[in-house]
Amino acid sequence: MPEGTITVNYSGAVNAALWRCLAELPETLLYGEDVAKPGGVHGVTRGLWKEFGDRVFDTPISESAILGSAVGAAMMGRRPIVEIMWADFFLVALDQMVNQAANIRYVSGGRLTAPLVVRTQQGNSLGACAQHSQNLEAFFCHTPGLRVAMPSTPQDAYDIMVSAVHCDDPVVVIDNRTLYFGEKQEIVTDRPPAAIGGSHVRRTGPGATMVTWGAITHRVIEAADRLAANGTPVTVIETPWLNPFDTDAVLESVAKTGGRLAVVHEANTTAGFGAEVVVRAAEAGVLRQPPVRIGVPDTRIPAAPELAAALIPGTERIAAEVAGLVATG
Amino acid sequence: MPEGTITVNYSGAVNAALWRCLAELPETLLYGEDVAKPGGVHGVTRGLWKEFGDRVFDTPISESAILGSAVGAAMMGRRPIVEIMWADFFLVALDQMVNQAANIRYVSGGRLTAPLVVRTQQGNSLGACAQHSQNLEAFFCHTPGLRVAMPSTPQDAYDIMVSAVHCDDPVVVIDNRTLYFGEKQEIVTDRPPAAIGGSHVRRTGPGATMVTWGAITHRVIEAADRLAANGTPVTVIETPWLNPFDTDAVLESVAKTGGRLAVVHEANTTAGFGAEVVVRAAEAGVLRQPPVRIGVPDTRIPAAPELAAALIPGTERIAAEVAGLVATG
Amino acid sequence: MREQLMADLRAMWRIRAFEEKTQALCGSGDVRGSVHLCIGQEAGPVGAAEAFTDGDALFATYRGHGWAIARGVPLEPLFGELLGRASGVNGGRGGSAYLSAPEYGFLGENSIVGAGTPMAVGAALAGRHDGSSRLAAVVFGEGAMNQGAVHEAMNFAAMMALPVLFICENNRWSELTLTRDMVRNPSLTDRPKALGIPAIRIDGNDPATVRETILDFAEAAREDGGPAFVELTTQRLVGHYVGDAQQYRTREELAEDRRQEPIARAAAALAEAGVAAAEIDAVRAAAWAEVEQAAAAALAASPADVSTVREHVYA
Amino acid sequence: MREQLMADLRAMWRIRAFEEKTQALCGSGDVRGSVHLCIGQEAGPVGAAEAFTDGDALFATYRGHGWAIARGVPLEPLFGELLGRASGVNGGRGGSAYLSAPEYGFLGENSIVGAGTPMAVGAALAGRHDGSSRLAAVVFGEGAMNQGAVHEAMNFAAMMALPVLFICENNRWSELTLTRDMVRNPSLTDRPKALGIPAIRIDGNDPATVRETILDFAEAAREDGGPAFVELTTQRLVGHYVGDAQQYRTREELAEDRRQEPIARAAAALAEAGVAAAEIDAVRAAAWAEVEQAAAAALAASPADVSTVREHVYA
Ligand SMILES: Cc1ncc(C[n+]2csc(CCOP(=O)(O)OP(=O)(O)O)c2C)c(N)n1
Ligand SMILES: Cc1ncc(C[n+]2csc(CCOP(=O)(O)OP(=O)(O)O)c2C)c(N)n1
Ligand SMILES: [Mg+2]
Ligand SMILES: [Mg+2]
Repeated sequence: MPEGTITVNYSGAVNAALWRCLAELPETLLYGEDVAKPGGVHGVTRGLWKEFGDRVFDTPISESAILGSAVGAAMMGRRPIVEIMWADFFLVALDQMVNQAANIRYVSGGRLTAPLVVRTQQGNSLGACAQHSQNLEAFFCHTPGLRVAMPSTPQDAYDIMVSAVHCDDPVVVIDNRTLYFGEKQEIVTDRPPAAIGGSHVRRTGPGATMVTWGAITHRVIEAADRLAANGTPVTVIETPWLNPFDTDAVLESVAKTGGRLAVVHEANTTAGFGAEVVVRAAEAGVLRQPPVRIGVPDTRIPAAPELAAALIPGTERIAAEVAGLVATG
Repeated sequence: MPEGTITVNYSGAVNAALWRCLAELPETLLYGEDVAKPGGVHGVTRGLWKEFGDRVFDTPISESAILGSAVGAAMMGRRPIVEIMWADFFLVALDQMVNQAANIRYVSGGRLTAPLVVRTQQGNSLGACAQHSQNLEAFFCHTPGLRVAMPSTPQDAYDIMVSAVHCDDPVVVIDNRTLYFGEKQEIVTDRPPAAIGGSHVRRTGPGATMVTWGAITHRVIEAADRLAANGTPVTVIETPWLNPFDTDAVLESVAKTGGRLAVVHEANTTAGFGAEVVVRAAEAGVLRQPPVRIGVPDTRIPAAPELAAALIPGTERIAAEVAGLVATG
Repeated sequence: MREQLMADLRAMWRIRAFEEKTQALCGSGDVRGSVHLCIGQEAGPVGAAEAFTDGDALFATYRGHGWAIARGVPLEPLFGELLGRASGVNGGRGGSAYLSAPEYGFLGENSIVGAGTPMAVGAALAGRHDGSSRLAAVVFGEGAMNQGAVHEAMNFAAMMALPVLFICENNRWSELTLTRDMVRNPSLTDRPKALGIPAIRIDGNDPATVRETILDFAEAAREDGGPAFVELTTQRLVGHYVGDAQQYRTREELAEDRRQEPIARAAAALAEAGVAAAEIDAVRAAAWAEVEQAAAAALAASPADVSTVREHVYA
Repeated sequence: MREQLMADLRAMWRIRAFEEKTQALCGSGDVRGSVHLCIGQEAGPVGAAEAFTDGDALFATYRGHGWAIARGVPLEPLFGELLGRASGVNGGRGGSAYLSAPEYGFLGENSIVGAGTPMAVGAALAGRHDGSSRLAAVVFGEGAMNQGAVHEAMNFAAMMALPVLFICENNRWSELTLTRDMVRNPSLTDRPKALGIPAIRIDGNDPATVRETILDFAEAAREDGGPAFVELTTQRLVGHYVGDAQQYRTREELAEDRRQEPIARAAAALAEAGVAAAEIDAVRAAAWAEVEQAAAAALAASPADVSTVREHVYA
């Protein structure tokens, strides 16, 4: 293993990033339900309490207190990293994100700041119930003052956590638990913290531009590979940062791919962040064909895996819809 | 005053609708903070407690209990109408809307239902602070299972409340407090409850289609009148129901107005419901020009009226942006 | 006493066998997704069951299979739900952690900690106006006591004098964390008392104690109105969810828990009262026979119906 | 005592005059938007002020002008904020109900009932790690006691033994509703006590009692850590917001409130102690002179700066 790299799965990458931030930044704190002694309900924060002592601690089942205390601690110069175990649980305490954290810098004219990071994870996993399956990034993206990221690879999970902790804004970093125990990859860990933002071109091809984020990126890449195998290569842009969003990269690519744009996310389609991406392209005048949005149709998520699979976009559906798009014009 | 009409301002219209529902439907309840004895902090529910006794009551400052008890009562066959005094306050209790009310019918396959109405009001008013100024309709529109309406006239306020109370889905009816004490109008009150949904063509003209909802509709109409006076009449479609949304009416009109579409709302632009409206037109292929979205730029809302006015779309900005759109192509 | 205890043992074994079978079905991959078992906590639902009548409303948590069973929901559609079958109580839409069977007064599990409490308040409120004066009961864990909604719901019920039974199953653990480390005052009944709600902490492993207490409180709530709070001390003998390795628990703790758990205690008491071992064992066997049959039928049923997956979002 | 009471009267009059002037500025249309005055509640902030030192953090509500003033925020930038001036403590962005002045340890008002409580817990938590061991205090009304976040925050502080002072100003009203009708047990201190937090209800109209109590509690919190809860009984002599016609209050209640209110009481006590009426009246006059000057300066200042209205959303 070369110097400055480690080989880890996604969960290990988050753990390494948290370790680094706790080690390098004495003003960091890490807390949430089950994160300290038990090391997290998904094991992501394992070992950190042993290493960093009382800067890492377990909390009562009190999301308003978790988020609110993080806001208060951040206002006083700490950099709290807190966990909301499932994104669905934000909903008992969203006030602290939207009415509190998001306002602090703006209303005080920059005299107060709230540099906190909220780690969470979301989306459906096999058999998960409707209250543990939602994708809520659009709520945060519709809240000026908050930053939002949804990584999908160990390297991004690492880099984004480091950048988020160094960022002076409140940042919501949304994982997907189905990614935690994916294959191990070699990731670079010795780069200085990058500025937040940016995107990745995951595949290139003139057929269309597909924009996506989060765990579903892997299905989108699979779909793109199928399309390429069928002779219609398309471009895939992964935008792990939704705020700031790399609009320029998307617009440029759409222009280069015949004005054909598809956006794919696991969230409900209506009023999802996909709509925002499409509109930016429409406003910029780069669309030449009706765009394609692929998301969960507007239902709730049923528990039975077969039912959920009929709703959550799969590789096949994605490939078919984009093939239709490529065929236009 | 003809039979079956009353002359009321917006607040009086809501009051009359509530009165009718409480009188006609014994399963209704009406409660919330200050709604009963004091008649509501904006006076909208005045007189109802006196008339309907303990079906109308005041509650502690406990939004989770208000919404959650409404969900539970609705599951057991009541039709609770509850008030969340400001839409911003939903955020301490959004769980009961998104994780609970929205799921009940779907997950039980229709064996359970949650026919409740939540009355609220939102938006900026002179000098209101950042925590009392948000426009949050997009959150509800992104939650399948909920119905959403934002009336702007006494007649719609009346009709929509009656329809909402008769509707078997959970409905969020969002007023804007700056409308409550507008001028009195004659409204019809003896029609049977209408099905939810629909829209109004408020102005017609070939220059462009403007789609809007809520209090800002009045500014949009003013802007359209200015444009008409300048020789470029445009069509204004008011969509007081956002879910169900009258997509057909919008698409037809956009097609008839040269594929030119402008959407105007008071909410933050990014990931607002305006994006959804634009995308539906883009997906349908009816856009012929880059669309125009008009909303609050992505900031928080400052208290000083001059500052807020620099952010919230006014008649002039709306007219100017739409004039630019009409001039295209 | 003996008759009753035998009946209780029967009822507890039905739940225990259901849960153990469920665990096995998780292991075999037939049940997919997160499952929270109530193994060790059976005395609560069994003891409380008698207090409820038709028209009453019971709300539970993700750890609610036992309460559904105690309320009378048949085993086969419960298994069907866990297995994602069309025959499941919710046609596979609810799953283990969010199922409901309103025909049995089981208004549903809830996977948001504490969220059922205000809903139960609403069910009681409805009862004040629909002429039923129904009793509403809501079950939650001791960890949920730190959730704001629970505080709001208790105050709301107290203020309106609504007949709501708040049933707190204290199994000591909030997932992987000891709840006593998350509070300063370990006496949780002080909280409802501070809101003006009569509250008591009882041996939640003894169905008779549970029955007596809940019947009393339920009767009082029905008569005078007003909520009550019952804390049941108990323990889970298994992980928070199926698959939880429980590294956070000591061998000693688990051994002590096994000594306290209600089925072993009931069996021992019956033996002491002179009931033959064979008779006691027959109870277990009968429960298992019923459970196996129900599970087999559920396994044989057709899968959830994909063709209707978009229905029932709206009226 | 006399010296102290004179000083208290002075401090209370500064707040009273500020609020009365604000009310006038609402009437004249200079202050626009919702304003919540603390007229009648001045003894709380004045009595508590001494307990705070540099580095401590105070969080208040929309009814927080008095606390900002007691914490040392100068009157002119406070008026500036209410008037929407560039010279306002937040350049006009906060307004009457959401202003902050962190340089004075005033971490801000909050217009969401109860939301300041967990934030104060966080400020104390920060103090545990930044070497300051700061005391954090949060002020809220008695109506806020029914908000879930307040319960969560108190438990969190208790569990972590953080030095947080929960100061509950009990003016009896939640906007237009009597809070005692919204609870079953009117003794609100029972709630923190149930969480293991020492709590006391005191005469919030007597600055000396407030001072003594808060100093004691603050000292204890600083030394041993651990939160404390102080309920100040008081009254507002005005509406919930400026413009509230208060039809929900009886003449008798208001008359009784006027007998209890702290400034009249302090003045009477001083008179009884032999202080000349002229001396007492001079306090009022001095406060008014300072307030008028501050208001005039603020009125003369330039309006909020529209050119920067999009700045500071992000770092
Ligand atoms: C609002 C919310 N926060 C966190 C969780 C995650 N969670 C599920 S169960 C649980 C522990 C609950 O403990 P307790 O209330 O004692 O119930 P038990 O599981 O012991 O029956 C937690 C934290 C959740 N489901 N909802
Ligand atoms: C979460 C939330 N719910 C409701 C309101 C509306 N509201 C503002 S002040 C208030 C009454 C608060 O009463 P209390 O806590 O006693 O404080 P007081 O105004 O008497 O100082 C209410 C209900 C709010 N701002 N936030
Ligand atoms: Mg527990
Ligand atoms: Mg009060």
